[in-house]
Amino acid sequence: MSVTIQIQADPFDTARETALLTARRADIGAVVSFVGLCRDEGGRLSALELEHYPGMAEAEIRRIAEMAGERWPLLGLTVIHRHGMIRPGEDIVLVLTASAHREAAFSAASFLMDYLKTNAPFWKREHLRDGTKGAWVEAAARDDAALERWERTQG
Amino acid sequence: MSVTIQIQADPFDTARETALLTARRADIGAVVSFVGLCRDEGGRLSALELEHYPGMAEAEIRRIAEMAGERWPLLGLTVIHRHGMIRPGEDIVLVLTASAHREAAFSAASFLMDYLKTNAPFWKREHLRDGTKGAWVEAAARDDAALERWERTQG
Amino acid sequence: MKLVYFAWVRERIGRTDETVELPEGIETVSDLVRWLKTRGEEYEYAFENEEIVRAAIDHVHAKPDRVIAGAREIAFFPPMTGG
Amino acid sequence: MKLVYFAWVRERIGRTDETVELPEGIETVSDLVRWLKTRGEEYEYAFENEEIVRAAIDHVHAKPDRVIAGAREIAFFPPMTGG
Repeated sequence: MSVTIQIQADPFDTARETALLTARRADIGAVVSFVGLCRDEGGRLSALELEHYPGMAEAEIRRIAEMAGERWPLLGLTVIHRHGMIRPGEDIVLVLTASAHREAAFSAASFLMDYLKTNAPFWKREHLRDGTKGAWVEAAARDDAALERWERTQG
Repeated sequence: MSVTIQIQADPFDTARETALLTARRADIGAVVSFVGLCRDEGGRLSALELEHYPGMAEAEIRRIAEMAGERWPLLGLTVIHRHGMIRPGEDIVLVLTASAHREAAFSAASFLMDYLKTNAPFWKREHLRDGTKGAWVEAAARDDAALERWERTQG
Repeated sequence: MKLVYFAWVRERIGRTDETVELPEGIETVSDLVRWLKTRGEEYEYAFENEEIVRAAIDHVHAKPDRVIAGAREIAFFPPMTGG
Repeated sequence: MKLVYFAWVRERIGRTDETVELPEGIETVSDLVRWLKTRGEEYEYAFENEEIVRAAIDHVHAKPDRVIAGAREIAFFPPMTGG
């Protein structure tokens, strides 16, 4: 399984990453991508600021990717997570999974996002339209709940 | 919910379709894409030929899309399905779902693919490396089984 | 009534479509299949496992017990393998 | 031992990192938190709900009962909100 993990301030190019993942091979039958974007929350936000823990962010995402690779027959996997100031409509995170069949690609992408949300050391802070700094985004209980289904099941 | 459905022989451009789906809005927090590709089955295949039922293909995919739209809070949805001769490594089908949150986007994309597989009037035939026509691809029992979880559950 | 065929159902019957006059007493999809099988061995071959072949009436999937009165186009085809 | 802080834990403590000499008897992550809270009200504020603040030892998540002997860098931060 080819694994690409990048933590960066710059935007990413999903089409380019997909092409890199699938280039020169004909055993991939399914590619699932997840892109998480910055919402403006009904016009309230001017940006989200993403703080991260350099070093641990990459290490933790690598551990999550390895868990996914052990659990599903993946042929490739890409995770790119941005940090810094991100405006509404911009991409924050990309997860790409490639497999022979769709079930593995879907499950692994969903698993990766659930673990990224709760385990990867990133923190979002709101910046408001009126120019002031808003609050740190609070962790959602449903994100913890989302992990449970992976801990209960094997597939 | 904006719905785009296309049945075409030509290749599609996932990046372009994604840009169309998300353009000029800041309420989308999650975009999931599924791309199904033609595999060469270990070098055995030179192509898959996709036959379809014009008219019904679009109508049936529209019905499936409406079911997804009733079930999840989607902000947009795109389905493009190719027909004709498709070579290994080429894209066959694209499903894109956009929502405020990831759960709806993931579930709807997976649901759409499960229903497309079993309900959209397309049939695949193998073309072999040695130049001969191969068999019609047989429907997989697991594809029928995949539908059951959507019939059992509501979310 | 127009009948259309796809994939190996089309190949076995040897045509993509045809227009037929139905005799009295053909009320459901399965009545139609039973009648088609009397029309030659190509039809017998296509419908040799009746429960495998699917039908659609005017672009909507139809079970064997569906009444065909009023249908403009009935399609027969194998289980779908798109996606 | 190097300590690093993130997000509102960093803001409450008022620094991104520091190097500390631990007194005898500080064996686990929760021992360390208890000791930090004696160092000033900024630490008391940061750890006012101890069970909310997460820790990592050398880039690996660590529960409160994890032994810290041998650690080079211990991080404290709120529940994560990436993705």
